[in-house]
Amino acid sequence: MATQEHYLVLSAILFAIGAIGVLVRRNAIVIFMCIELMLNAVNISLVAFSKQMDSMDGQVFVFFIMTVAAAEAAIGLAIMVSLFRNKETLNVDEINLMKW
Amino acid sequence: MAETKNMILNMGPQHPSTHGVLRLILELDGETVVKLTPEIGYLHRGVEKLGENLTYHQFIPLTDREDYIASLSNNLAYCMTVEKLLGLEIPPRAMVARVLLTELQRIASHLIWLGTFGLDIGAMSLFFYCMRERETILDIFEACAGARLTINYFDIGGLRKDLPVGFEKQVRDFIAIFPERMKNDYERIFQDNKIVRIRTEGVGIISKEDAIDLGLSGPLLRSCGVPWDVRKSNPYCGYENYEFDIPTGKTGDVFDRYLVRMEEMRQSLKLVQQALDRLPGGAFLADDPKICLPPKQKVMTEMESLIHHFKIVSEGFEPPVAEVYHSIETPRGELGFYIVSDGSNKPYRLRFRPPSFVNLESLAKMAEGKLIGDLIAIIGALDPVMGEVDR
Amino acid sequence: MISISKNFKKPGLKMELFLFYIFGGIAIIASLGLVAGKNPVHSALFMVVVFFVVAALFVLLGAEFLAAAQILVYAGAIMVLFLFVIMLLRLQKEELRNTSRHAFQKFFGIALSLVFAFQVTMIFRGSFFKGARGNFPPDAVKGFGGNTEAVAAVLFTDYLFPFELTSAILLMAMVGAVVLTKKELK
Amino acid sequence: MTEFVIIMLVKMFVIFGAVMLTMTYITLAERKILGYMQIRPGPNRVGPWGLLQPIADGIKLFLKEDIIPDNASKAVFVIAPAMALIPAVMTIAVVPFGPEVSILGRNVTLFMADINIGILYIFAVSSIGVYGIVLAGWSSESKYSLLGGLRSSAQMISYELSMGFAIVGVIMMSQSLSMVKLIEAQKGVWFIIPQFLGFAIYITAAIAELNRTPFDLPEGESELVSGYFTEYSSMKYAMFMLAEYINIITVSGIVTTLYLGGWHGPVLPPLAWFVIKLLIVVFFMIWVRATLPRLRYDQLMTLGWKILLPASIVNILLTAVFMTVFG
Amino acid sequence: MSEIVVQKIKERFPDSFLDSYSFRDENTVIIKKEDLVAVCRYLKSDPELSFDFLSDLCGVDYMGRETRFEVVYHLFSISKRHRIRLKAMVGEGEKISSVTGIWSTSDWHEREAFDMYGIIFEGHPNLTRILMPENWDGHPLRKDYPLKGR
Repeated sequence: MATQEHYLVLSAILFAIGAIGVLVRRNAIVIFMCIELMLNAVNISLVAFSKQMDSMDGQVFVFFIMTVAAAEAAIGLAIMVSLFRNKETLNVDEINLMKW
Repeated sequence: MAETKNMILNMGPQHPSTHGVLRLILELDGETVVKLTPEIGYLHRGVEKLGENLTYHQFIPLTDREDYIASLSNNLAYCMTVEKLLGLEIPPRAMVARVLLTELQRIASHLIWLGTFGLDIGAMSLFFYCMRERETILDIFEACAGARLTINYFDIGGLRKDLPVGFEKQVRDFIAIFPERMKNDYERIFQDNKIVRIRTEGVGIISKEDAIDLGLSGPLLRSCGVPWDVRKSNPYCGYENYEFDIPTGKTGDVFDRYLVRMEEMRQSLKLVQQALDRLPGGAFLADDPKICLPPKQKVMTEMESLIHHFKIVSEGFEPPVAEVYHSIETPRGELGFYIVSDGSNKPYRLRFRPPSFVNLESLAKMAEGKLIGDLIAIIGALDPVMGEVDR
Repeated sequence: MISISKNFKKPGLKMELFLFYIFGGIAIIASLGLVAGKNPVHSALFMVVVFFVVAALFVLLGAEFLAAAQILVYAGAIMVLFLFVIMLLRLQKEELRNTSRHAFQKFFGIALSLVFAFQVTMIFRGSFFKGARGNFPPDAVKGFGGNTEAVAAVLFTDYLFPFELTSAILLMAMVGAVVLTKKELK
Repeated sequence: MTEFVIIMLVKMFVIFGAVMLTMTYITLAERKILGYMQIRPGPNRVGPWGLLQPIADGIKLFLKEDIIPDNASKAVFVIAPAMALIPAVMTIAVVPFGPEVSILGRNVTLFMADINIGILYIFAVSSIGVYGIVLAGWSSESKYSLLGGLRSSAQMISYELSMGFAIVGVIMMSQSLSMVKLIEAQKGVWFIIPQFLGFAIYITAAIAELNRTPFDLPEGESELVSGYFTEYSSMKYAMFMLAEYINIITVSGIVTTLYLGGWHGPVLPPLAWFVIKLLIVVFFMIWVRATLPRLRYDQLMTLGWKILLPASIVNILLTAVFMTVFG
Repeated sequence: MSEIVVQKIKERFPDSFLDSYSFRDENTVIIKKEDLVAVCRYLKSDPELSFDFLSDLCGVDYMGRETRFEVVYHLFSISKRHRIRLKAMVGEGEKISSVTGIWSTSDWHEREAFDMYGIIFEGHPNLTRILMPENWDGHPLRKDYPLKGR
């Protein structure tokens, strides 16, 4: 039977892989994707808790996370597009000035 | 702000909607055309150079290959220029037949334009209805000259052969069915369609002054509101005693060009009707032995005609030393011929004034700043024929 | 395993554990592909696979509404946006220049994350959650007529204010995105 | 347990086989109907009245040389047609072809699965459809297909919205997301009558989702030389065609379920009614293709955002008012 | 009708007016190439003549004559409906000023005359080959260019 520990362990692993991606990758878009991955990992654990604790709050909360993640993706990509327009690159190392 | 550089798109010589081998180098910013440079010359066959090395009779078949959609108009323009050079009088039957056949050719050419214009903006079915009518016209031409596309039926001094038996009946049948076909087949499918209206109205507008300055002629110029038609301003072939009027548009956008061409088809039908009613009998070719080929049975029986026939076919004739320019109204605009003759049997210089070549020049001014969808509709409404553009 | 909670103990659900291991495996491989992928489009595709697998996990956990929403929002809209941006900017493969500082940072990043993962799993193994039980046991959910209705019941009663708040957030995001990417209309 | 699995497998083969068969003959029907609308007979050489034409097309496409442009990113280039096909086939699982009926003593439901988030599942899966086109456009490394890919992703996203809102009107009337309950709710009056505005919006948005005329901008032949699948040949090209026609069937099936009262009908057996309504909707789509020209890209966007979206919201409002007033 | 045109040109530009003749009621005026632009601007602006439409512009090669080439302008007035032919002699290698300023339709005509004859039009926005490929050597319509090509 897939107990709650299984789900939590899985979400921890996914979260860790997301964290590795954020720390290691140089391309801004891929970093952004890894953040989405971390959010998903959190979603899994939330739903697992909501099943374990017989309450719908977890699932409702995941619903809110999704809407916020969508808003964040829109803004993040908009920043990246204007960033690319200015700096012709999305390599995180080269974006180190506060003002360009 | 470093601009993401525009995309250079090559709407190459091989493209479904450039009406022939026209190449457009487009600089695109997203969907809008920033800069457009047409490139032509892919169908250049050096017709003017050939003209200088062929006798006047031998050159006639080449004129069909210029504007291959309205080949009879090309024949007419060339033959009339040579007749003007020679000062040759052509018999009334030939004159009326010429008017009748070129007007039929105008309807056929506009039908091809209408069909392909529909395809350009996506309406598939219209093409087949236009082709059905065009077939009836091509059958008439086939009865007269034996050819459907490069008809080559006019000769210096009149027609190559007399009109066939049953010609009147074929033309009368066509006149009977065409108006009804136009009203409820083309206009009901195409013109009253809301999407067609928003795809064509206000697209590719050109002002009256720009049009004249850019040398536009034909339906393009008349759609801007300039009522100039060579058949009315410098009548030839007896157009002055036919009764027809010149449709003009108001704003000069693609929809006005559509309306002008549709109205022109109706006027041409009226002309065909009048020409058919007054078609006289008599000779179909001037009988000047030096210039016009004598009839076959005379060549077989009389020695003199045999010599004339032999002389015309082998050496042709020597026109006076002079230069002459004559232009007629083809479905695409003013087609002019400028012939310089040095007295020999071959023209010294033969110059084409093709309407599509000049009209294509204005494409850049009409299409820059517009979307790709508009560009395709504008090219469609311009109706260029690449044979005529590249010569 | 320590105190297995009662509603996980349904008989004959060995199938579910088997499915869980498959989906879990795919999720981990896909996210590794995402992190290690050279070409941004390949990592985007791996990301789509992760979203699908997470949706499948939600179905296993009985949250069908969230599964459909996950596919719809994440895989259907956000990832298309990512692909759109990647295509628009015509990003090419990343040239991995391994500068010295970079290598040190890479090693350090991975080490830290692994340590973090290990600690978290240790905490979960204890599984001492004894918090107050909610009032939506599985049979109550069926009473409502399915997971979607249950989520709706809670969402539009207790969480009405945050619900309206998220619509405000979405509006702000839209306006922000448009302002950021608006080219000056010459 | 095993009997359940066997029934499921049989149902799967039957439904999948039926859809694939109708799909092939819809390609023929489209060419025949277009032909007769354009005063020409359409394919009639292969077999009597051209009935073997789809098989001939299939073999031709199968034997054609399969060209992959060399600087295309191979993996994505190969996956794209599959991604276009998967959502089309996935939605078939939920389309309710007929009610419970007893064959060989066992009562079998004439649909694969009745999940309680039916419509949401369809909506979610149809939003995946855009991947096939976007990836095809990007991976074939040619300017025309890139343009086609960009155009189609923008078009699909904007029309998904109005489609979603149009469905909301139906869900409000039927009080449930599951397709079968939805059909029961239409026992009295079909939803097309109270929800006519919603029906009009849904049909337009559905045709836009399918990339068919008058919204076939991504592969507008005259502009983009057939857009995103310019570089595709043989079987991969066939996959895109397959995806498009299966999508037509599934979308028509959904339209019959949502608006035309599924299998309700006076005298004929329910399954026959469902198929007749489905074919009527398919005929309508082919008829639209024969008459309407193509919209320009910005007109497409204005129609999607400025006309369909507000209209669908108004539709929801009206349904709400209608339901509160008439209870 | 177009005799008046020839008179008016003769009065306004006596020194640049070389010769004029008429054949089949078409009038031709030969003018010096130096003040071609002045004459054309006058023909277009004068209200009585108003030649606002340049029908055709082409080159002719009279090999053997000392000024070898000749540029022929066919002008037409849409409102007045009369025609005139202007001719200007150009020697080989000499330049003639371009009329794109007056009628923008002459842009492609002049490019074709350059492409076919090698006549150089001064002041033309981009005088490049229009019909022949860019790297083509020689000018095909010249009399000394063999019919079958080099």
